Amino acid sequence: MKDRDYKNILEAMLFATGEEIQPGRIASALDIDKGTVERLLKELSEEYNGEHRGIVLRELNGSWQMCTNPLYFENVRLLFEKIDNKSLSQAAYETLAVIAYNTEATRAKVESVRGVNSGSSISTLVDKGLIEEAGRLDAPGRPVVYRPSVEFYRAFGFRSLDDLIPVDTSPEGPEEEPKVFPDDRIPMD
Amino acid sequence: MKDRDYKNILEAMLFATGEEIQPGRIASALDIDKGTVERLLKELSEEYNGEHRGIVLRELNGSWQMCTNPLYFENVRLLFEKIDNKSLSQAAYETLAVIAYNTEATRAKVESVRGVNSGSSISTLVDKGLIEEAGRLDAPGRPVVYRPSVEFYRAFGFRSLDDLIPVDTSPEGPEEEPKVFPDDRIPMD
Amino acid sequence: MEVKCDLKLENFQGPFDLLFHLIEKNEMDLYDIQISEITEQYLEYLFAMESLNMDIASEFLVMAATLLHIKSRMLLPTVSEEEDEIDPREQLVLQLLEYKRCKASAGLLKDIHATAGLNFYRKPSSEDFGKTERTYSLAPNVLRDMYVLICERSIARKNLGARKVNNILRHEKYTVEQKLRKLVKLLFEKEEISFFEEFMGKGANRLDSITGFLSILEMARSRKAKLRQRGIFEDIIVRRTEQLKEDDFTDVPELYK
Repeated sequence: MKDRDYKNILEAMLFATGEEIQPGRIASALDIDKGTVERLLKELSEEYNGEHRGIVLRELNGSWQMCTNPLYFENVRLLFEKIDNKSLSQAAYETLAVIAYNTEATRAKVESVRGVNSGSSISTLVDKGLIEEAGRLDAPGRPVVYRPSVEFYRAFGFRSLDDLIPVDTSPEGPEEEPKVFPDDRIPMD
Repeated sequence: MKDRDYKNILEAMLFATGEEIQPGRIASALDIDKGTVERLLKELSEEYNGEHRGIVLRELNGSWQMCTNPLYFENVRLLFEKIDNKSLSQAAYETLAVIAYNTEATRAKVESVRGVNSGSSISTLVDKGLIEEAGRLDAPGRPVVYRPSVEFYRAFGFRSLDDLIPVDTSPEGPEEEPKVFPDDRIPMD
Repeated sequence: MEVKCDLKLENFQGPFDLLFHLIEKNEMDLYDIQISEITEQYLEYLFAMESLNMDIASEFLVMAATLLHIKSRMLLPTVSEEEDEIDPREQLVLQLLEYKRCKASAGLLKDIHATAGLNFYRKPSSEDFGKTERTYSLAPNVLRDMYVLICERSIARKNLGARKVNNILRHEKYTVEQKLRKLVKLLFEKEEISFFEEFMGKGANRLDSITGFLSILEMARSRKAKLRQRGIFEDIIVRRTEQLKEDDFTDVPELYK
């Protein structure tokens, strides 16, 4: 086998383990000399550095580890930071809309407007930090009331809920919301 | 910036995240065109393949992920103590087949094709991360719809569901086939 | 007949799988299954399992019932001479074909699974890339559009619900009234009528049958007719009583007001 082939294998091994790995362990896996492994690792490391590759090799106390090239840390950070709209599902977006446009809402309220179970959407939004609990309603079962959180204002660039684009429809009209869960499934035709 | 620079950044990003990334997310982090990102990813992928590199890129249902080159599977495996037995039960493969070949399916659909209760197979596949919930059907009981997850594409080496090989089960040769289902897929109802 | 029980029920994924086994063993054409033979063998199989005190999953029993049903329908003389008479086996064949496809695809997936996935992946890096502030960039107009959409859907849903209930009530009331008047007229012509003939015959839809049935019940309840049926699923003979007047039910009965 040529050096190139060994270097490719080393690349695969270092990538797969993720952690630091001792040249001796590689040597015994490949059944070659430990000194050769060390030479190949050094050469590979120089190749990565010379080409400003995205990955680099780091030597720590005689062990080797594959890492991200610090040159690109800023870019990687941006990748982790920017989470686009697609990360919110349609269901989560809808749930968020009901809560925001009503200033706050219970799960039952969200479900009565959307017409579908919204428990998991609410959990998602709480997990993502876009809504937060705002106390409990003084009603049977003492349901939790949710409101938009600070993260919500940041994500939309709002100073307050007054920045919401107005809408002229209301799901219930001026009257009290119905007690019965709306149901599409009336039998017969 | 040159293509080479971008490719190095892509390499850093794919290495750092470890997981699959959508080109759109990279594009918004780098503030460049999504089409450009896709072109660069394809080129980088070809470079890796052409040089028999230890790392390769894989396209998974529109997202991209970095992983080791299958050429070196045996070498890398030597570093690890044991590899989990990944094989599934016949029931799980059948359930997965119904879901994958129909793009998505409810439990009732799976059971109507298999003729047996399939709840535990579905749970197994969800636990193994091979299928995931894709919402609920607008039908009585609002049943959960399941679809193949990214892990499915990873485990089977598919880029998309188009990679599924159509099955021909006609006993008397192809001329008998159109009689029942003109489509090669298992029909949805 | 000798029952060979070298295979266990658990070896089969379900009734479809067992049927396949039997069809293949007998070298039968899937499109022309000999139902009598297959049913017999299938039942023998279940009996053998039972004699070994093995649990038989309910799906296998349901299939047994289905096979017996098909068999009985195959034995019945064909009612019409028309060529497009549906073969009682059709549904079963379609299901078997679909399952066959499923089994083949499962085998394919299994093979692919065994050879694919020779890649190793890594976990996200734990390196410190600097302080990150997770921010979403969400669009206010999307939020507005979503809300408008939900409101519209909510209103539509309520209207639809209200309309449906009204329609059903109106429709049912109207048709039961109609059926009652038709019944009175018929009973003064014939004294005794057949429910099947009048309300389930040619041209009668499901609603006709249901409202017709409601109207004979209403008549029986008000003792203006007597109902007679020889057995379950048999025809119901409606016979008027002394109490039936020709101008009865010209008003809406109390029940449907």
